[in-house]
Amino acid sequence: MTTMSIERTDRVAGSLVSALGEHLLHLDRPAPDRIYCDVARDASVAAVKALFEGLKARYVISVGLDRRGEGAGFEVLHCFAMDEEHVRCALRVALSPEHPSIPSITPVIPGASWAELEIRDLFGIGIEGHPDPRRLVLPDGFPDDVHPLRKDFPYDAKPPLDGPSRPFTPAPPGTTEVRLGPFFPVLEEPSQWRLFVDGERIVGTDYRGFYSHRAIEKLAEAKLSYNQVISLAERICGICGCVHSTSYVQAVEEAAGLAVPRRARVIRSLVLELERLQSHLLWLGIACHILGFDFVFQQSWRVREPLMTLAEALTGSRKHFQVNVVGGVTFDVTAAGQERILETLTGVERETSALVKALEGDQALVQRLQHVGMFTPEEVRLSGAVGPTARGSGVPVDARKDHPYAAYDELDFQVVTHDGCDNWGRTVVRIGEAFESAKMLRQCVALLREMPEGGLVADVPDRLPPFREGMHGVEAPRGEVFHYVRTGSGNGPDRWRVRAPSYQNIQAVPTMLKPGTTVADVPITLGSVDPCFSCTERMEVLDLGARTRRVLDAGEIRELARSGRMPPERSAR
Amino acid sequence: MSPALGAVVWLLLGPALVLAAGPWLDGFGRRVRARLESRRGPPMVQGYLDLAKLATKEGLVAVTNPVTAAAPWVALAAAVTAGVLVPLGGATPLGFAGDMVVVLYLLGVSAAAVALGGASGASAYGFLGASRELLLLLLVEPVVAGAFLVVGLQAGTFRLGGMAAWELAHGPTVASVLAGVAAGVALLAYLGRVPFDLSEAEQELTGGALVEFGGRPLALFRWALFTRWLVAAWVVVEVFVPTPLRGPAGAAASAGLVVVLFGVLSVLSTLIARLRIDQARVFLVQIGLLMLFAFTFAVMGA
Amino acid sequence: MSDAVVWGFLLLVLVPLAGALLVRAAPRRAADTIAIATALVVAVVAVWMVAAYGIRGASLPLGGLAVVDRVLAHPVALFGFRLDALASLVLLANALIGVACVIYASAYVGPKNREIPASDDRRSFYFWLLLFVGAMSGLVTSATLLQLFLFWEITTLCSWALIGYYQEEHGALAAAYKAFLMTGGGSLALLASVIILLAVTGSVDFGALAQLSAGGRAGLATVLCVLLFVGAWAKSGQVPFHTWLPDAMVAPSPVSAYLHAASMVNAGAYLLLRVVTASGATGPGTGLPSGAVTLALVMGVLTLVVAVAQFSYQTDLKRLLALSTIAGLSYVFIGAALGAAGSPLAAQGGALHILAHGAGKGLLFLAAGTLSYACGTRRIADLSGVLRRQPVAAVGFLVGALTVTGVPPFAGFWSKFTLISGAVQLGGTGVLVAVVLLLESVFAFAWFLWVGHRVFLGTPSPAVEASSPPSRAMDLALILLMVLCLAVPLAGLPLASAIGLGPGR
Amino acid sequence: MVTALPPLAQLLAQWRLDALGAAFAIPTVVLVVVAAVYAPPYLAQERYRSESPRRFWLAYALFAAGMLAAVAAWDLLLFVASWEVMTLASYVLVAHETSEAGATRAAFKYFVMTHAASACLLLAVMLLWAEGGALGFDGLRTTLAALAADRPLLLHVVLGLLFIAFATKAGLYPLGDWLPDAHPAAPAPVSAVLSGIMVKIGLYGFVRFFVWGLAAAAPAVAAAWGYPLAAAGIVSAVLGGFAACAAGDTKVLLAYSSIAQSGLIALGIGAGLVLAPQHPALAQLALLGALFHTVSDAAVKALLFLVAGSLQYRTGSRRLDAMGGLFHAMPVTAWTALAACLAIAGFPPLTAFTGKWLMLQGTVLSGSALLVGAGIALLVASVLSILYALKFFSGAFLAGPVRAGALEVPAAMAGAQVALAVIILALSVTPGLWLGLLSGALPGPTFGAAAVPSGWGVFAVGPVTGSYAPLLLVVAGAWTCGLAMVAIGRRRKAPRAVRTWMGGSALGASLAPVSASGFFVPMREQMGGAYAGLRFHAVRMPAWVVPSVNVDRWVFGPAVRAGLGVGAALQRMHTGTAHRYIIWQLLGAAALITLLFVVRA
Repeated sequence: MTTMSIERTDRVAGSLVSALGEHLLHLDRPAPDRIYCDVARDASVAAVKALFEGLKARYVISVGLDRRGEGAGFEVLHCFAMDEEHVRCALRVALSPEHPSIPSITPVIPGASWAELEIRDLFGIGIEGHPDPRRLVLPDGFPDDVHPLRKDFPYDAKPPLDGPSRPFTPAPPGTTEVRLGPFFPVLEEPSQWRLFVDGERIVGTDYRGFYSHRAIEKLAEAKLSYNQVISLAERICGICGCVHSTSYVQAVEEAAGLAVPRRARVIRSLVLELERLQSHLLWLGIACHILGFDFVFQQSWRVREPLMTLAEALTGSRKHFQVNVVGGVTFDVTAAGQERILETLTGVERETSALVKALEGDQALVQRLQHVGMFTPEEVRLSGAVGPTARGSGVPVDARKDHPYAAYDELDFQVVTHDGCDNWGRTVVRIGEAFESAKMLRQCVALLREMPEGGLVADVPDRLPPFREGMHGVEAPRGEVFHYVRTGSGNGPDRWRVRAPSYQNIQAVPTMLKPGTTVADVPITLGSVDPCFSCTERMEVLDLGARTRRVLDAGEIRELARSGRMPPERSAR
Repeated sequence: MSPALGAVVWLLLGPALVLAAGPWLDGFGRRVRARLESRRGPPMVQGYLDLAKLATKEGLVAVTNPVTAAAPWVALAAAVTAGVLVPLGGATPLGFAGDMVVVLYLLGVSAAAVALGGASGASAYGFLGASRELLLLLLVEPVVAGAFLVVGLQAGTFRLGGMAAWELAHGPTVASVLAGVAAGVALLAYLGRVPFDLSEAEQELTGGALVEFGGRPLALFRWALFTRWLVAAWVVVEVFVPTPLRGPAGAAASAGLVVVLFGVLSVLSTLIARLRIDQARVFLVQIGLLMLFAFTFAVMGA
Repeated sequence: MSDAVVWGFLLLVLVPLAGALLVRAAPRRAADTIAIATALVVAVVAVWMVAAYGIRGASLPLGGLAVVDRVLAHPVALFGFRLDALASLVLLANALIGVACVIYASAYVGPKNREIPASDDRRSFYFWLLLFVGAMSGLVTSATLLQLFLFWEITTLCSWALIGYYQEEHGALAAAYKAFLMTGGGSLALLASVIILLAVTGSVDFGALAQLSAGGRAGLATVLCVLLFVGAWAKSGQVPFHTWLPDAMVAPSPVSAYLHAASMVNAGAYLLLRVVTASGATGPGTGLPSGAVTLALVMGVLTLVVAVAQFSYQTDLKRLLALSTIAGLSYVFIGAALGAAGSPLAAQGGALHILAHGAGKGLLFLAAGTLSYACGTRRIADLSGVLRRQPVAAVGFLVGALTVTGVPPFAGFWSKFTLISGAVQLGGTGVLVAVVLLLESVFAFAWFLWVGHRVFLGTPSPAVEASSPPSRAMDLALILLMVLCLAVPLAGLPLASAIGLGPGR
Repeated sequence: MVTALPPLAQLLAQWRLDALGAAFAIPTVVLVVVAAVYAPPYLAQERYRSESPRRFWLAYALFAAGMLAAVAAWDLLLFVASWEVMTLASYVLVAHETSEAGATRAAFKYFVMTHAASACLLLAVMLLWAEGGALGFDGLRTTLAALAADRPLLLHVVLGLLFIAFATKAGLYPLGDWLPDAHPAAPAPVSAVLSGIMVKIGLYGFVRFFVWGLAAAAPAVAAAWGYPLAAAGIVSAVLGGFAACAAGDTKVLLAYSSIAQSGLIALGIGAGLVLAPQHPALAQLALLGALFHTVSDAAVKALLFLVAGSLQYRTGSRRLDAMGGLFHAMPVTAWTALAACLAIAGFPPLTAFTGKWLMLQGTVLSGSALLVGAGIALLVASVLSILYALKFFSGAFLAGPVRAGALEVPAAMAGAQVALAVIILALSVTPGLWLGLLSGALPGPTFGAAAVPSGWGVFAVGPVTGSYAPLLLVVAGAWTCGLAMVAIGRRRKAPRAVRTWMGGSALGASLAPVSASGFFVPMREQMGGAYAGLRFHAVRMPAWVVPSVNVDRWVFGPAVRAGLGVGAALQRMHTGTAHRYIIWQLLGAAALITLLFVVRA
C-alpha cells in the first residue's frame, strides 16, 4: 500500500519536474501522495497552466498564508488534485511581506475566482488581472485596508465600519432584474441572485453570497486547540453532521503523521455514509418541493426520518455527531447499534425504491429536469465543480475512490455517474448514491462485526510537530470537502482553510443558467447543486411608546446589528 | 312559488350560500392532500379559519389605487355571481340573467381581476405571476369553454337549464363524455391548482400575482379562489352529470358530486409536479384535441 | 353657318399669330402683357366656341385646290375647319392650359430662375409659344387630314425652337434636334399616308380610311393606317419613339408643361381618335381594319408597360413626368383603339383623358418647375421637405398626381373610369386591358406618391432651405390648373358623352 | 350596351340613407364630433406646431363627409367616389406630421394599399355596370341575380374583387397590413376615427354588397362567400390578437386589436351569410352580433385610441415601457381607459360581450363543422382580447413607477373620453334596446324585421339559445360584495401604504421599476411571430429592366451609327484607284450570278 503510493508519488513528481521545468524551485513530499512545489511568483501562472492544462490536474482551492511571524513573507498555495494518480499537489508561491501581490489564475481557471478574491480581501494580497475584482467576502462597510486573516489583526478587533459596499452589476439595457434573495423560499440561507431577464428568459446573472461570513478560520487560528476546532468544524454546515470534522481531523493527522486505528476508520466511513443517505433523501424532497411536487417532498422526508432516529441512537444527536477526535473516534458502534442499522436500512431501502420508481415514471417531472441546467464536462473542469454536480455530467470525481481515506479502500462501491449533464443527471446520481451508501453501510457493519471491539484512538503526542502541512478531502454528500491545515507552534493550527463543495459548485451555477433558461428553471437548477448557503435585510421596527413604525433599509439594519442602537431617522424618507 | 319570486329569493340567498360553501372546499382539499402525503392535515374548516385570520390582519398595500383596491372585490363578486346563475336541484331561478357563456366569462373576470391585482404592484414577481396567469387563461379558457359548447351544441342552447335537461333526456353521448373528461381534466388548470399553479409558484415567484397583497385584500382573493373552485366544479357537475332528482334531494346529490369531483381533482393535484408554461401548453393542447374530438362527434350527431 | 362661326375659327388661329408677330415687334417690357392678353383672348374665344358649338357641332368648309380637283376629276375638300365634341375637349386643353403656362412663363423664364437663369428678354420665347398656340388651335379644328398635317408641321417647328430655347444649356440643342428628327420623321410617314389616301380614295376626310377598308381594300387600308399610326406615335412619344420626350425636358418648364404634356404631344392621340370616331367601330365592311386596331391596342399597352417600367430609376423629376406623360397618352391610344374595336365609352374616355391628363400633367410640370425655379435643382435626391417652403407647389403636385392617376373626385378618375368601363364592356381582351390599366394606375399612383413624399415631406434639404419664394404669377398658374383639375368633369363629361362612333356625327 | 355615362347631375343625386346606412352613419357622426372636440388641445402639442391646422380641419371635414357619403350613396359610382374621397382625406390626416418620416411612410403604405384595393372595387363596379347597365343600388340585386343565373363565374370574379377591396379597408389579414402602420402614425383623434369608423366602412361594404345585395339576390352564392369571409375573419381575429399581445407600443397594440375586432365582425357576417339559407334565426343572431359589435367596437376602440393619445400627450411616448403608475396622475383618463379595456376584453356586463356572445351562438349552435371551428376561434380571440386589454391597462396605469402630480389632460380631451365612456356604458346595460334597433337594419326578406325575436327587453336579451341580463349581474355582484363585507367585518382603518420591496431594497430607490412590456415578453415570445411573418416588404425593380427598355441604345443609336458607318465606308471606297473599281465590279458580278442561281433554285 504505502510502497504503491510512494511509487505513484515518484511518478507524479517526475512528471511535475518535467512539466514545470525551470519554474520549479523546490519539490517537497512530506507525506505519501502529497507533493508541494515551490515556484517563483512571476512563474506561478505558467506553472498553474502546466499543471491544469498540461497534466490535467483538477483545481481544488487556493490558500493564503501569513508567515511574516516566521520571518518569511506572505504565501499563496494553489492546491490541485491528480485524481487518476491519487495524488494531491500544491504550488507554493512565496510573496513579499510588504506589498504582496500575485498574478491572477482566474483567466486560466474560472473556478479560482472566489478563492483569489478571498485571499485579496482577507490577506490583502493583491490579485493582478482578476476579471471581476469586486469585493467578495468582506461585509459592506468594512474598511478596504484592514485584512482580518493577517496575524497582526486581533481576532476580536472591531474596525470602524465606514468602508465601501459591494456593488452589483447593473442590469443590461432592456432587461429587468429579478432578485432571488437575500431571503427567498428555496434558498434556505442568505445569498442573493440577481437574474437579468428578458421576459421569462435569462440573459445574465449576478451573485452575492457571504452575507453571514462567520470568521471561523480566524477564530480557530487565534484561539482554539486542535480538538476544539472539531466542534467548530462540525458546525460549518447545518445539514452535514461530520464531514467537515472528519476532513479536518484527517488533515491534522496527515500533518502530524498519525496512524488511525482500523476500527475508528470503519466507524468514520459508516457515519459518513449514514450522513450521505439522509442528505440525499433530504435533497430529493427539497428538489421536488421546488418543482411544486410536495407529495414527494413529504414522502421523502418521511422515509428519511428513521435514519435521523438511527443517527440519534448511534451518536446521541440527530445532527453534529461529535464522532471525531484527532487520532480516532469518540464512540464505538455496538452490536445492538449494528442490528438497528441493518433493520433501519431494510425499511429505508424498500421505501426509497418505491419512491424512486414513482419518480422515474413521472414524465412531467423528468421533462422539467432534463435538458435544463446543462453543465458540460469541460465546464466541470474549468469551474472545479465536485460531487454529484460533477458526476451528473459524467465526470467520475469522487474523493472516496480517488484519494481513499477512512475505510473506503476496504469497501466495495460504485462511483455513480450520469451523462445527462443536466438537472436530471444530477438527480439520478444522487438517487444511485443513496443506494450505494446503504450498501456500504451494510459492509461497514460486516467489517465491524468481524473485528475486535476497542482501539478507537491512536496514540497522540502531547504536542504536534509545528509548521507541518496536511491537505485532505472528504467526499461529502454535495462533493469533496477540502481542508488544509498547517500546524502551529502552540496546541492549535497556524492556518486552517476550509473549502466546502458548494464553494466551487455555486460558482458554476451561472454557467448552468445558459442563455434561454427561463425563470421557472432557476430555482431547480440552483437546487440541483444542493447549495449550502442565513437572515433578512428587511426589518420593521415598532416603537410602542411613540406608536410609530419604521421600515429599515439594508444600511440601517446593518448599523442596528453592529452598534446595537437604532440608527437616526433619515430625513429623506 | 312564482318564477319572479323565486328569482328574487335566490338572488338574495344564492350569494350567501355560495360564499359560505367555498372555503369548506379548501379545507377538504387540504385534508385530502395531507392524507396522501401521510400527514394529519388541518381541520376541515381551515379555509374559514384562514380567511378569518387574514381579515383581522392589518392591510398593507404597496400601490394604492382604486383598481388595486377594487380587484379583490371584483374577483369575489364575479365568481359568486357566476355561482348564482348555475342550476341547483333542477331549478335555475336566475337562468334568464345569464347562460353558460356568461358563467364562464364571469369566472374569467374573476381570474383577470387577480392578474390586474398582481400587475399593479410593480413587483417583478407579481408581474411574472400576472403574465403567467393570463397566458394560462389563454390556454385553458378555450378548452373548458369548448367542452361546454359541445353540450350546448347538442342541446341547441347555451341556457344551463336547457343543457342539463338535454343531458338528462339524452343520457351521456360519446361527445358529451369526451367533453366531460376534457373539462374535468382542464379544471385543474382552470382552477389554478398544482400542477398549474405556476402563476403563484411559491418556490419560483414567492406567491406570484398575489405577492404584494396581505390582510383583507388577500382574504378576498383567497375567498374568490375558493368560490371559483366551487362554481367551476358545480357547473361541470350540473352540465355533464346532472342529477334526475329535484328539489333539496337534487341539491344534495349535486353537492355530493361536487365534493367527489373536487376530491378527485385534489388527488390529481397532489400527485403531479408543477408544469412549466411550455409543458402546460403541450398538456392543454392535448386536452384541446380531446375537446375537438368531442366536437367532431357532436357535429356528427353522436 | 353663321358669321360668328367663321369669326370664331379665324380668331382662334389668327389672334395667336398676330400676337406672336406683335410680341416680336413690341418693346421688351410690353411682351408679357401682350402674350398674356393674347392667350386670354384665345381662351375666351375657345370657351365661347365650345359653349356654343361644342355639342351641336360647327364646321367651315374651305374647299380644295383646283389642281387637285383636276387630277382626281372631282372636287376634293382639302381644307376646312370643324368643331365638334372631340375637338372641343382638345381645344379647351390647348387654350386653358395655354393661359396658365403663359402666365407661369412670364415669371419663370428670367434671371430669377435659380436653375437656369435666362435673359429678361422673353420676346422670342413668346413668339414661338404664341405661334404654337395658333398652330395647335388650327390643328384641333382642322376638318381634313391634309390641313391637320400642315398645322402639325408648324407645331413640330415650334417644339424644336422651344426645346432649344436655353441654347447654352448642356444637351438642349441635341435634344431639340432629336425631337425634330423623330417627330419630323414620323410625320413623313403621315404625309405618305395622306398622299396615298388622297390618290386612292380621292379624299382626305378622316373617314376616308374606313371607306377604303369598307371598299374591299383592307390590305392597303392597313398599310395606310400603320403609316398614319407611325406619325401619331412619333408625335405623342409612343413606343418605339418614346425616347425623345424625356430628353426634351431641358426645355423651360412651361414649355414642358404645355407642349410636351398638355398640348402638342396630344396631337398624335387626337389624330387617332379623330380617325377612329370618324370611322366607326370595326365590323364587317365598316370601320378601320381590325389588324391595325389590334396593332394600335398592342402598342398602346406596350407603351404603357415600357414607360411605367422606367419610372423606378429616374432621378430627375421632369424626366419622370415625361415618362408618365408617355404612359398617360398611351391611355388615349388604348381608348381610341378600344373605340375602334367597338366601345364608344372607351373612345369617350380617351378623349376626356386628353383634357384631364393635360390639366393634371401640366400642373405636375409647373409644380416641378417651381421647384427647379426656387431650389435650383430637379434632382429628386436633392429635394425634401419642400412642403414647408413651397406649399402651393406641393399641393399642386399632389393634386396633379391624383388627377393623372385617377383618384376621385379629380378629373382623371372620370376619364379613366369611362375608358376602363368601356374596356370592361367589350369583355374578353377588354377586361384584360382593363386590368392592365388599373394595375398601371395603382403603380403609377404609388410611384408618384412615393416621389411626392420624398420631395415634399420630411425635413428640408439644404437646397430647399436656401430656396427663394415662388412668384405670385407662378402660384396663380398653379391654382388655375388645380381648379381645372377639379372642374374638368363638369364640362368634359357632357362633351365626352356627345362623342359617338361612326360617320353619322 | 351603355354608350355613355349618365349625366353627372343624375349621378350626384343618388343618395339614400336606409336603416343599414344609418347604423353606420350615426356612430360616424358621433365619433367625428367627439374626436373633433378632442383634437384642438391635442393638436396644440409642440410636435404638431409646425403643421397647418387648416389643412387638418379641411381634410378632417372631407374625411367625415366622405365616410357619410359612402354609407349614404345609393349609386355604385358615387359609392366609389365617396370611398376614395374618404381614403384621400384620411391619407392627408395620417400624414399630418409631415416632418416625421415614420408617419409619412405609414401614410404612403396606407394610401397605396387601399388605393390598390379601390382599383379592385372600381373594376368590380365597372363589371357590374357593364353587365347590369345600371349604376344605382336599386338595380344591384337584379344585376346580381341575373349574373348568378347566367354568368356565375363572372359573378364570382366580381365578388372576389369586392372582397379584396372591402377586406383591405376593414384590415382583414393579410390585406389589412397597412393598418398597424397607419393607425399609430396618425394623430390620436384621427386614429380614433380611422379605427372606430373608417375600418367599419369596409365592413359596411361587406354588409351592403354581400348581405343586403347578394344574400337577397342569390342566397346560395352568398352562403358560399360566407365561408371565405368567416375564414378571413378567424385568421384576422386570432393573428391580430396575438400580434396585439406581442406589441409594446400602445397604438400599435390598438391597431392590431382593430384587426382582431374587425376579424370578429367579419366572422359574424360570414357566419350570417352561411347560415341564412338553412338557419335564418341563427344567421340573424350572428349578423346582429356582428352589427352590435361594430357599433360597440366603434365606441370602445375610439376611446382607447383617445386614451393612447392622452398618454402620449402627457408622457411623450407611446411605449408602454415609458409609462406605468399613471392612475393617480390621470384619474379621468384612467377610469375611462378601464371602462374601455374591460369592455374590449369582452367582460360582462360591458358591451363587447354582447356581440361576441350572439356570434358565438350563431356559430356554434349551427352544428356546421366550419362554423363550430369559427366559434372556437372566436373564443381564442376573446381570450386574446382579455390579454392585450389588461396588458394595455396595467402597463400604462398600474405597473412601473408611481407618478405623482396632476398630469390629467385638458378638459376638452377628458370630456371627449368621458362622453365615449358614457356611450359604452349605455350600450352595455341596455343591449336589448340597441339590438332591437339594429335588427331593423338587417336587410331583405331573409333577415327582415319579422324575424326579430319578440319579448326582448331593454335590459335583458333572451333568445331561446341563451340569456343575458347585464344589469342583474351587477346587482348580484353588488349584493355579494355587501354580504362579504358583513362577513369579514368592517374595515377598521384604511390599509397602510408601504413600498414594494425586492431583494432587500424598496422599489424606486435602487431597483429599477418593472417595465410593462418586459414582463409581457412571454406573450411577445409566444405570439410575436404569428402576424409579423407575412408583413409586406419593399419591392425592387430587377436590374435587367433598365437596359431593356432603353430603345435608344439598341435601336435608334445603332441605326444612326450604322447610317454614319455606311456613309464613312462608302467614302473610303472612293480612293480613285482604277483597279479597285474593277475588283468591285467583278465582285458585284459574282454576287449577282450567285443570287440568280439561288433565286432559280
